[in-house]
Amino acid sequence: MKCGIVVFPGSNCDHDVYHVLSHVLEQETRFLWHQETSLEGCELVVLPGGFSYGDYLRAGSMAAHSPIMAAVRRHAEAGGRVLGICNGFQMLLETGLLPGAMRRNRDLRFLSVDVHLRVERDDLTWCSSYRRGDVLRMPIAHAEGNYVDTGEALDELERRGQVVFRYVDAAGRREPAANLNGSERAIAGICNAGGNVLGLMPHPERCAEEMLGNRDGLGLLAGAVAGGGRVGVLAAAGG
Amino acid sequence: MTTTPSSAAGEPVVDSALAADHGLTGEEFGGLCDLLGRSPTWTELGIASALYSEHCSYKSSKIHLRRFPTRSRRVVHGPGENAGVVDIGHGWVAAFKMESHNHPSFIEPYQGAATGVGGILRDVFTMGARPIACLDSLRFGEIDGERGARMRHLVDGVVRGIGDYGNCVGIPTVGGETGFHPSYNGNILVNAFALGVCREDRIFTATASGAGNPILYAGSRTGRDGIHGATMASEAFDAESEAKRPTVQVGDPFTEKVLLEASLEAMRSGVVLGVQDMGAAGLTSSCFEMAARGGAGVDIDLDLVPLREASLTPYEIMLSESQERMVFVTQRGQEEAVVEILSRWGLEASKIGRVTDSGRARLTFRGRTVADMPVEPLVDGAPVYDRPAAPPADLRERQRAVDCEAPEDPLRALRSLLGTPELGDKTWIHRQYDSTVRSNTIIGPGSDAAVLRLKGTPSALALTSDVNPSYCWLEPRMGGRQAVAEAVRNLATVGAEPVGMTNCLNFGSPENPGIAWQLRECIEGMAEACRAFDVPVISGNVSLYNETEGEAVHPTPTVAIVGVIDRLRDLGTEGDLHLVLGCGFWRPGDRIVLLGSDSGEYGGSAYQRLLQRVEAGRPPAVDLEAEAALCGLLRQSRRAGWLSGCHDLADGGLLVALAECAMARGIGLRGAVGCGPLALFSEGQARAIVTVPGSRTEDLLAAAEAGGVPASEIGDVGGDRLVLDFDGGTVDSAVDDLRRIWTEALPRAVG
Amino acid sequence: MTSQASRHAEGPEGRFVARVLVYPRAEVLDPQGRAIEDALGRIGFDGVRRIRAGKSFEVALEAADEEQASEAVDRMCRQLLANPIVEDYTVEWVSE
Amino acid sequence: MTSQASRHAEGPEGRFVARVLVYPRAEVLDPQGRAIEDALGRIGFDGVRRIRAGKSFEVALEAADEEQASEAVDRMCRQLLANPIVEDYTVEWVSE
Ligand SMILES: Nc1ncnc2c1ncn2[C@@H]1O[C@H](COP(=O)(O)OP(=O)(O)O)[C@@H](O)[C@H]1O
Ligand SMILES: [Mg+2]
Repeated sequence: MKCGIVVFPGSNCDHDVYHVLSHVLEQETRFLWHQETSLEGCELVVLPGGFSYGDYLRAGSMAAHSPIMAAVRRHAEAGGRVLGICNGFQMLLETGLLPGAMRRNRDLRFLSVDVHLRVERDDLTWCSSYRRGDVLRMPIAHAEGNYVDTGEALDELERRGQVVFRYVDAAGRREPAANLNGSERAIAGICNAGGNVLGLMPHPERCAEEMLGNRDGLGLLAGAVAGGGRVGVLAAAGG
Repeated sequence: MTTTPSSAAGEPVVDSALAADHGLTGEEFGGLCDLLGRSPTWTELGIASALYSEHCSYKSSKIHLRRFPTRSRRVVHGPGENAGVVDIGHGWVAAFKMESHNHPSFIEPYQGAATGVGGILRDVFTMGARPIACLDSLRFGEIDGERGARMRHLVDGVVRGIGDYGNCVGIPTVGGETGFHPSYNGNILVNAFALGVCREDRIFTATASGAGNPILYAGSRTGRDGIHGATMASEAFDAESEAKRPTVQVGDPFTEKVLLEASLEAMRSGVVLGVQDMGAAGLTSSCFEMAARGGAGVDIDLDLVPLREASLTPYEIMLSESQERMVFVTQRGQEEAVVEILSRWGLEASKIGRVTDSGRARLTFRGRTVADMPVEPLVDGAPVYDRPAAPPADLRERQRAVDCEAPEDPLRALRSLLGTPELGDKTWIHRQYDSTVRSNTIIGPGSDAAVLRLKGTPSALALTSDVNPSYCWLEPRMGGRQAVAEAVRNLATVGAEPVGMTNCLNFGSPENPGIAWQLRECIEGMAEACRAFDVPVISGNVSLYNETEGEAVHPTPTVAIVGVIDRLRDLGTEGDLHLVLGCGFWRPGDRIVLLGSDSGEYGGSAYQRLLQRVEAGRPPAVDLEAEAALCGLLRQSRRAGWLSGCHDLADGGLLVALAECAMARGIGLRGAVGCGPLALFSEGQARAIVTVPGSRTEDLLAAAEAGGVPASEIGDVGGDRLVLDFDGGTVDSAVDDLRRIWTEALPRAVG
Repeated sequence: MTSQASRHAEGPEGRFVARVLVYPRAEVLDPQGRAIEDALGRIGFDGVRRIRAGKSFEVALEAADEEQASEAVDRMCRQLLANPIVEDYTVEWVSE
Repeated sequence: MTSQASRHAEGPEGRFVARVLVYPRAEVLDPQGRAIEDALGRIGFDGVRRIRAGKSFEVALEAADEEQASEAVDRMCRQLLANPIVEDYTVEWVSE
């Protein structure tokens, strides 16, 4: 699948995603400069982690206004796949492609640790390598990952099954202690109603190779390029 | 530009008193006047004082630094460049360096530490190398109780500062060390290390060459911040330092990140001849050092320097330490290509001058020549002092033999030690650092050495930083040796061959003969160890005057060594690399073997300092041959793939090391040793514990015997308790219990 | 989201200075405010009832007149300075 | 470091509300302000001359009288809310 990774000034996980898509999954992958206005035919667009524009003001707020974001929006609205990881997730919230917002982590400190995630949906292409209820281990590294939205909006999100990953303990239980950044409803990753736009705080690209001691993230990136075509939702798996 | 430079109206009259205020001795000032053939202008005085400062000139340490071995078949660039460079194989080189930011961090911990990281990263990427890892070595004073309030604030600020900067730039901090000791109550130490890699044919140096070639200024604008930082770092603290507060620089990691990307891209473009960052003493040191390296001169028009405030004077422009700024020299006529790259990254660039063959630095401002000075004599001819050195008057007292009492209850002693911030778990610190960005980290913080894979090669790099200031205070030469030995040993635990060393020498005032002696002795000890292990010193930094009102810090020669693991795969035959290379038990049933023998000194040990509350006697002897034998054995066993784990014995001794291995994953051990309760806490050097599957013990023991390394099987991994019989009793504790004490120690202490 | 233009300070040549205050919305948890309350309590300030922690921006801009200035600042707030999901903003005008 | 107590608003039972504004000192780099300036420029706000980015705290406290309230807030600023090395603060009093 033709993959594009958008590079903003301050992106710093762009090369890591590139490495996995290009060298591990052997996909045709290229970088897209934030000032470009076309996605050059990329079917999967990745907004990578990092500190775009220094994360000044609010994480992702300035990148949301980059020229390429108009193209990303069109791509998303046409059902194309968009994956936002960490800072990329924050951008998706700031552009409104995904609902909600981020606050600073509960203890107001940057958190760089491995967390456990429970897969809440397996009827999405993204999660085609996982089963619902699977518990994954992935690193997080962020200061603003404390997901929030209004009560009604959260209810709506749950009702539509847009919560894709939740912070849990190693046994898959929702425990307050496992929700380190304090996110509402332990939300770690969500998708849009169409399922073609996915954002998550943890870094699958940092745990996609055996040599690094953890391959739990490879499935997600494999899912991102699975299926082919422009369809982001798993071909009507009945759910 | 032939006018003789002069001070302008409103500028102070330069005389020896003003020179003294700038830290120049009468002799230095006289020499400067002779050199110029006249009295310096105000701007020239500022420039000379910066170049002659200890921080830039190394005037008190140069003579000792010559003791270090600096060459090996791998060294590409030794000391003298922004960072040293070594060959790491497969067509790659590594550039690395360590630098202190002690004084700024004491004044403003967050910005001080952050800009320390920024500075060391620039040192690395000016060489054309892409930074891939940082380490931080920190020393704080007492953090307990009322008196510790300020120190807790410093710990918090420093850790946030390091984290926020490195995290934003996207360079993982993969290790470091953190110590606490009252000698740092008035002067904390913040030493930052950065490592970068690049293809061997892509290395750059900071050289200005080719008369007529343009000099470009890039990055942040110049502000009034940090003026005289270099001079400040060369003075002891006193009440007046408070008044110097406005000199604190503020870092902007975002600008650093784009400067990093743009600089590397510009260097790849082929039109850049030389690059230099503006570090200590800002534009002054970058211009003078670049010109000196190229045997050239420079003409700079200070009106063209981008300023944050229009009112800056030439003096201030030359001495500002505003962060995130670089100077490029390009091929004549090709500067536009560089400007284009910089502006694509959103950076301002302006041509501020050109290279000349005059050998002089000529600066103009508003149509007036404000400085015209010979480059080479100011940079290389800065004064060098052989300061009087003599053992401190209280050395005897320090080294007096004291009886170390055996613990009545070794388990209680173990619990007390694990509950101190010194030996407690450092996760509270390093979880604020992104340690996995760039996706190379196989082993991050929390082990003996960090291990990073090198994408595209079969090999990996290992890195560690170490020093034991108490040992250095009691017996500097032994302490210097030990720092190097421990670092080499930490690398050996993961099977890495040391390829180069950098260091940061943190001491009190060299004008005190006792401290000059400590400096000399520590360096001598380090140099001995470097020679024994064949480790060249390729870069480093000296931070003197770390004292407040006559109270100097413990001598702290921080050592960072980088090692290479040639074939990473070979090490993983006993399990996943991250399990096998991290320190900690993971597979029940593995045999535990203790390598090395105890030498029996307790001076400066954690047990003595933290439990007996004394610091006296002789530190553990460092037998360089025994260390080399141990490290050779560890590397051999790693390469052979025999080991499922390894951890060296360091602070706290054998029992603490075993507890650390058990606490890592909550898996215990059952074992027995033939020593008494006190020896459980001895920090005798050249020792390590390794774990091996039963089928490998024979191989290991045979290799140990052949290598002359004492080895004894002391038990088996398994269960959830740490059970160890010793001569006279048994230590028996739930691992979880120890783990709780250990993990809570630091968070509790920092409140 | 009140934009109370209390006093427009007009500098030379239509130069205006706005002060934008951005606070977490009342119903949104303000972890920073809470942390400061706790810290103040620890260091012995006991009269403190509540702290709200927000951001403040001073925006100097040129505009043809008050109305344009006000309209521009309001747009800045909505487009960039505040995130309406979690934050409220107020605008005031200050003299230089 | 001016503490201009322009107007003390006294609520019921000696309750005061202070607004503390903390900005980077004039001579100190304000990277956030610069970044916002640039971003506003990119989005097309071209009248913007300068942005200063700071913090704002609303402190509700009880105190015996104005003077005590004022003194307490000033101490909070120096000890916790502002970092005098790189920041300046101002205190204003607001009605609830
Ligand atoms: N300031 C710090 N930054 C990052 N890692 C740290 C820091 N302090 C300690 N660590 C980590 O904690 C672990 C224990 O440190 P230390 O006791 O100094 O190790 P050793 O004795 O093996 O050199 C190491 O892995 C080290 O990298
Ligand atoms: Mg060790």
